[in-house]
Amino acid sequence: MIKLTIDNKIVEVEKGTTIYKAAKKVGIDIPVLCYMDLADLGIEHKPGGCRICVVEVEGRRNLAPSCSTEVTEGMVVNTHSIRVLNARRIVMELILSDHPKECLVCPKSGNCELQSIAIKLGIRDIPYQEISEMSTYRVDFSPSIIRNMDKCIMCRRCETMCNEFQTVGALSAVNRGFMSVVAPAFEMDLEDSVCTYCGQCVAVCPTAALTEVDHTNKLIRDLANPNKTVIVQTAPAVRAALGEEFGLEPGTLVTGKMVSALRQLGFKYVFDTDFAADLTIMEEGTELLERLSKHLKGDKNVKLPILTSCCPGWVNFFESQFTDMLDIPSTARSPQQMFGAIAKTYFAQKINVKREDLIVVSIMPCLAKKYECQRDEFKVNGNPDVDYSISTRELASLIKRANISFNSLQDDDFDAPLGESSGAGVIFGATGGVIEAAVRTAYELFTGKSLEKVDFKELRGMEGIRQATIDFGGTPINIGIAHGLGKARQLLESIRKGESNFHAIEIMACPGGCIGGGGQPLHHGKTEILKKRMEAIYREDEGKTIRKSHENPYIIKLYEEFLGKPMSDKAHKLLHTHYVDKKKRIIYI
Amino acid sequence: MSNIKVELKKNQVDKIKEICKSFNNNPGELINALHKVQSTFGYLPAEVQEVVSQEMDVPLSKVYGVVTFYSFFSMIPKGKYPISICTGTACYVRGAETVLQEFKKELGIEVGETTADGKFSIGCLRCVGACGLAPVVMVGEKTYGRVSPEMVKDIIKEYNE
Amino acid sequence: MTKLKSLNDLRKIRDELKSKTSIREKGEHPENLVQVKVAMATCCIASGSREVMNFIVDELEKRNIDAVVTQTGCMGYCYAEPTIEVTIPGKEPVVFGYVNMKKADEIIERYIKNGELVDGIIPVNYETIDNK
Amino acid sequence: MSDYKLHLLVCGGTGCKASQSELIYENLKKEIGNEGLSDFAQVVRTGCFGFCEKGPIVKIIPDNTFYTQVKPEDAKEIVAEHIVKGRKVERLLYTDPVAKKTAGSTREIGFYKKQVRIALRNCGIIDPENIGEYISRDGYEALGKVLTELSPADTIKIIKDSGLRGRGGAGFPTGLKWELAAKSPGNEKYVVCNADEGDPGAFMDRSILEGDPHTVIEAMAICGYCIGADKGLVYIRAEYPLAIERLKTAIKQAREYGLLGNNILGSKFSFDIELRYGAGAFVCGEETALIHSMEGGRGEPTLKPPFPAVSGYLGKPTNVNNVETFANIPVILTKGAEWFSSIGTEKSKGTKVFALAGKINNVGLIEVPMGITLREVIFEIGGGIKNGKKFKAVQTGGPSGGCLTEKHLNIPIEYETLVAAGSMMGSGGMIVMDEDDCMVDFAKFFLEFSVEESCGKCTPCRIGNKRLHELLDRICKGNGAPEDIDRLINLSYVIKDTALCGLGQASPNPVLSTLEHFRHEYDAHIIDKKCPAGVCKALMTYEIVPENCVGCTACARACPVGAITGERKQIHKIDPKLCIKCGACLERCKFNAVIVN
Repeated sequence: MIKLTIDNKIVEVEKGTTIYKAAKKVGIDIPVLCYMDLADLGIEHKPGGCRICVVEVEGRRNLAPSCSTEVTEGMVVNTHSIRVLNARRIVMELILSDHPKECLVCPKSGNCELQSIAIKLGIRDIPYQEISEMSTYRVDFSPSIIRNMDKCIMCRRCETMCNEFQTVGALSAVNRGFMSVVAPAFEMDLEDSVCTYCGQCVAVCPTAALTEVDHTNKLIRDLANPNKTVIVQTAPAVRAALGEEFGLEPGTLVTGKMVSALRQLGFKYVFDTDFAADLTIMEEGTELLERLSKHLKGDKNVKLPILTSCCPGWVNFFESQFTDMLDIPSTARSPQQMFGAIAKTYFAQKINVKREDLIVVSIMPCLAKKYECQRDEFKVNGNPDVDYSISTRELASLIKRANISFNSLQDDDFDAPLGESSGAGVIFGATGGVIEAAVRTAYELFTGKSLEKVDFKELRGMEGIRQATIDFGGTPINIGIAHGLGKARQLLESIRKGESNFHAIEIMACPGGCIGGGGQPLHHGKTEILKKRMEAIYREDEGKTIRKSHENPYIIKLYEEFLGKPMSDKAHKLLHTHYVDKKKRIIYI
Repeated sequence: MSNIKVELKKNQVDKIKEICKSFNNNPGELINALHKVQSTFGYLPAEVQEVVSQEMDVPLSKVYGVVTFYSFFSMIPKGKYPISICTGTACYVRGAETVLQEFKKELGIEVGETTADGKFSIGCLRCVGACGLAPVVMVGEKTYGRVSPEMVKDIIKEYNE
Repeated sequence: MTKLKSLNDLRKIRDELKSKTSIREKGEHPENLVQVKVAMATCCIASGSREVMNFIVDELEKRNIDAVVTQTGCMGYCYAEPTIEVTIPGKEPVVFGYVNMKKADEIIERYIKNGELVDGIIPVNYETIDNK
Repeated sequence: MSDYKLHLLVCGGTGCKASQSELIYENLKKEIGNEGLSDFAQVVRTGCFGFCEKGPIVKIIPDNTFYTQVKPEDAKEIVAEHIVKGRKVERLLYTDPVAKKTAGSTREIGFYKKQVRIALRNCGIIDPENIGEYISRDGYEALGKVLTELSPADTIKIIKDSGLRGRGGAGFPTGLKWELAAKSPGNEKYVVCNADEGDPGAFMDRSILEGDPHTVIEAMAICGYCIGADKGLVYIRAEYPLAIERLKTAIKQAREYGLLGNNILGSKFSFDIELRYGAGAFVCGEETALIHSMEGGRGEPTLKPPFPAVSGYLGKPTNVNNVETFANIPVILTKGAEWFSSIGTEKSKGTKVFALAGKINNVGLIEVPMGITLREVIFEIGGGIKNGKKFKAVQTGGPSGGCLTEKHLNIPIEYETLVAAGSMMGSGGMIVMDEDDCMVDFAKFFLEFSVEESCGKCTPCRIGNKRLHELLDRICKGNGAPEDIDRLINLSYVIKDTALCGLGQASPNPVLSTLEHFRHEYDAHIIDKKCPAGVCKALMTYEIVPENCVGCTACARACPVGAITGERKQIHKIDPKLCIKCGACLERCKFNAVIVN
């Protein structure tokens, strides 16, 4: 243990602790900006670049960055001497001198870390603005993410997420000195880069340099259009996080309030993506069983393991980085797209609305979904199955805009027929959930026996890569799970080398699965929030009477009335897709 | 971003691959490989960087990040006669700045640009170590010492015939 | 080149090579060394001064005497060519005339090594070319 | 074959090569061949003699004749006169600018008189492409001795006892640095030679690598033996093609001789060296940035600790020294710690190489014992100020250093004294300024450099230096306000206090030191809107003195913007609103009628 003094308080901490963490232990909150500690994800980002967190250490020539300076025995630290306060203010003024002053209309206003620190430091003036040149860049609009690098403060968090955590490598620091910035290669459009739109860069950006494409105004216009029938689907992870935007404890389930709010906003039908998740299990589970039985019969050409395909960030990832393995993932569309396809056919017929007059909106914890619903494969004569996707954050903003007192709303129920779901559909929102849902169904279909217990705790957790073997009535089935694309890469590389013996693998691009999606309320580095959301998801599952997808009566009815059976021709046309080699597209800019 | 598009021929791609291979496609040797590639092609257009990125298994954004970090690397082809003005301190105090201005005026281009006919480009470098000859100008491999603004016209003329 | 296998190998080739460059440093501090200047104008060369110079350099080397041998222009004693000027540290320069190989050998053995004066000294009433 | 009786050393350094020294070399060889003296006289291409101002240089051994500013066509005369007839070519001899006397040998040249050459001991003496010449001058003796007779700890002790400190800038004790790396656990360690000399106006390292590459190789191997590394890397600027070539040749020869490779000189020690090229980033002189660059990435510095000695190249313990530091090692080991520590002062031992440049008569590379005064360097070695102008300031330490003035001329050159005076040793750039230099403009020049070379990682350096530069620019343009001075000072101190690496921490030094010593020049720019040295264009006004004007119209015709009016034979006038201060009228006027204020 090491003993030191911080602001006259004696602190004892373990060797290797930073001044910042030691101070925190005694309630001294040193402001940090570029620093980011995602402890549960194994990422501590401390480039020591912003210099906001500097403190005075006795006997040291210059000020020390507290985020990355380790404590030493007998160290005497002052976090608010005149020298420190002056330096911190000047550093902040410098950052602001190269930052647009348009806070009033900035999408991050009120939720901006730069703004919070400016307030905390009492900045009232930015001197010499008239002679201060700003580093400015072209604004880059992609289907999911907007890059406005004028607002970049070079904290480099996005670079860490994109490279170290996700291993996507779309973003890197480029240029040097005053014009240095984080950007894709050649400062090309994100759309032309290897970006997967996972949105983890957006999730950690302290300013509005990286934000989502906002569809709320479009939605308001559509809702007001009497000629359109606007329906909505909500993803499982949204209900476990939306409450945070209204000051509720992380992990509070707000399913009923959310449905109520959506109805108040004017949606004609409020449906649940969980219904489509059940549908996904029917298709993907059947595909798994088909491949499995061929494999067990000794067919050498069958591709195993089967990889889940519900996560659009993950789909983008393998389409651009593992183009030699495009035939391994399941061909099942994601729940969002299955929902859209069913809504604009089966449901549209039911309510007798023309396809082009039906607008399907999705509420997603995800930014890649915005891109996914724009893919050509998911359009019929140019009309998309899902018209657009808005994030959890956008929904919260919309609810606030509409004067809806969210916390005092009465619970409400989803509409039928696309609002009913099993617990299996719910757990899609957490890492391991898709595969657990699949196991619940596949086990019963494979063995013909009923499961005694539906909870597969061995598949749950926050470990980046997990594996388990499930006994399918004497046949051991090896399951792999990865969340975060960096972990996915590890699994894929082992498959490529032929070292893997998995039968099925679930992959989610975001940490913790969809609950940690790029469209969720910002966790500002508090990764314990992800765990709380996860617990909420499993609570919702436990509360359901139906826990297995194939027992969802509306799913059964959908197959009877419309699709026939899983993997039927019609199901193929509406619920399956194919993958494209995006490397070809990326080569030429 | 460079708007110059270059189509690589197969033998050019092979050449880049060969260079990368001579460094065992080791990402740690990225900078050495880029040096070699630039000395072969004269500059590092986007397409060339893409091949390097794929061969050495370094994300393209990172290759670009490295290329834009180091002033030695260029994404714009230099002129047939690249003019480099030393702006090291020794040359600066002996008037390199006025010489540079004169070159810019005479050629009508800025530092880092190439004349429309592709003949000349202007670059600055920090100290060639010929401080005794300050201010120093290099045109290609040839060094001109004790250059005065008056000499600029004649130097350009030498290459314009 | 066969690889050097030990410090002794290294020292051996160093000693072999030493004379090749030792001359370059000797010039830096000639006042501590025996200096020999060989007059080397056309007239001197005609009378064999280059051969004498070669002889002196090689002999000094062989006899392990640290000395600097340089050339200089005509000393003006054309009647006595070849002429050489020898300066032993701490002593006045002495000029010898009619220096052939045999004489050179005598100068090295007796004057340079032992400080004994030998025949052939030209009286000192001239200035060396460097003092002009 | 007997040894050559005469050696003609031709400088093959970059500076002299730029003025055709290669052709001089060829011509001398040819002429000697023509005279039939090829067995008698040898022409050698050596490294830099240091006296670049007077290059190209040819030195004749053993009579130590020093020919300066030699042209290729002079080769014939040199051979015909000097080599054949022993007569010096008077017109090529160096003339002392003060005494107005020609110098027959190097010993009579002021430039060399006070120099003590340790790091440069072989530069200008041996052929750098011939390992034999290096060995003949006790080359690799130190390595052999260390491998055969000394333990790593003994060797480190000698280096520690010698008092050698890093010559790259900060002056960290070299022995201590080695000890840290030696004690760091790990089987895989690296020795790195920092040859990324980015300081504008400094070329010490390049000259050593060009003139004596083996000394660096030998020292790196010794370091490898001491810290337990079998691999060395030289991080060298790609802008130094000649140094790279010579180093490559030297490495190849050392391998052939078994002085690099496995079981060197029959010992158990193996060591080899690879090159890594820098690509034009000043910040890569900082050791953590250098390591990231060697790993193939952007050369951005990271926080220390961990120090490279613990976690450096590829995360392994790494010892980084600069070229000049290494160049001292072999001599210390052959001549002993005591010998080395007898040179210099109490805290700064040995010598330091400086690149002397600017408004000085003898521009060049010098090596002087620590403790010598700036006055001796500038006025004796440097031969005083060019064109008889008045000395104003000397900048040491490059963009990271500060300006020293008249009152500092008698302070001894040591690490501590220079810092105390507001500058630093740095890597060895020394730029002399005279009365015609504007100190505000000079500070701006260095800030411009720091802005350009900032890696962009930390706020104070990325944005702070930019703002400093903008403030200086506005002062130079005549738009400065009195409060700008306070802002400059406060901003400078905060940048020093908060920047991530040495580059940022030192970048405001030129501003602070010029503010301290030349505050009046700042005031003149801000308050009187005048540039006393007449450098800042925006603050100059051109006027025509009516008494001198004869109305010849030459100035009016020369003016590119038509700012000058006046009839033939009438007094002309300059309209200050139109004048762009190009100076064309001043140049054209034959009657001293145009003046600049």
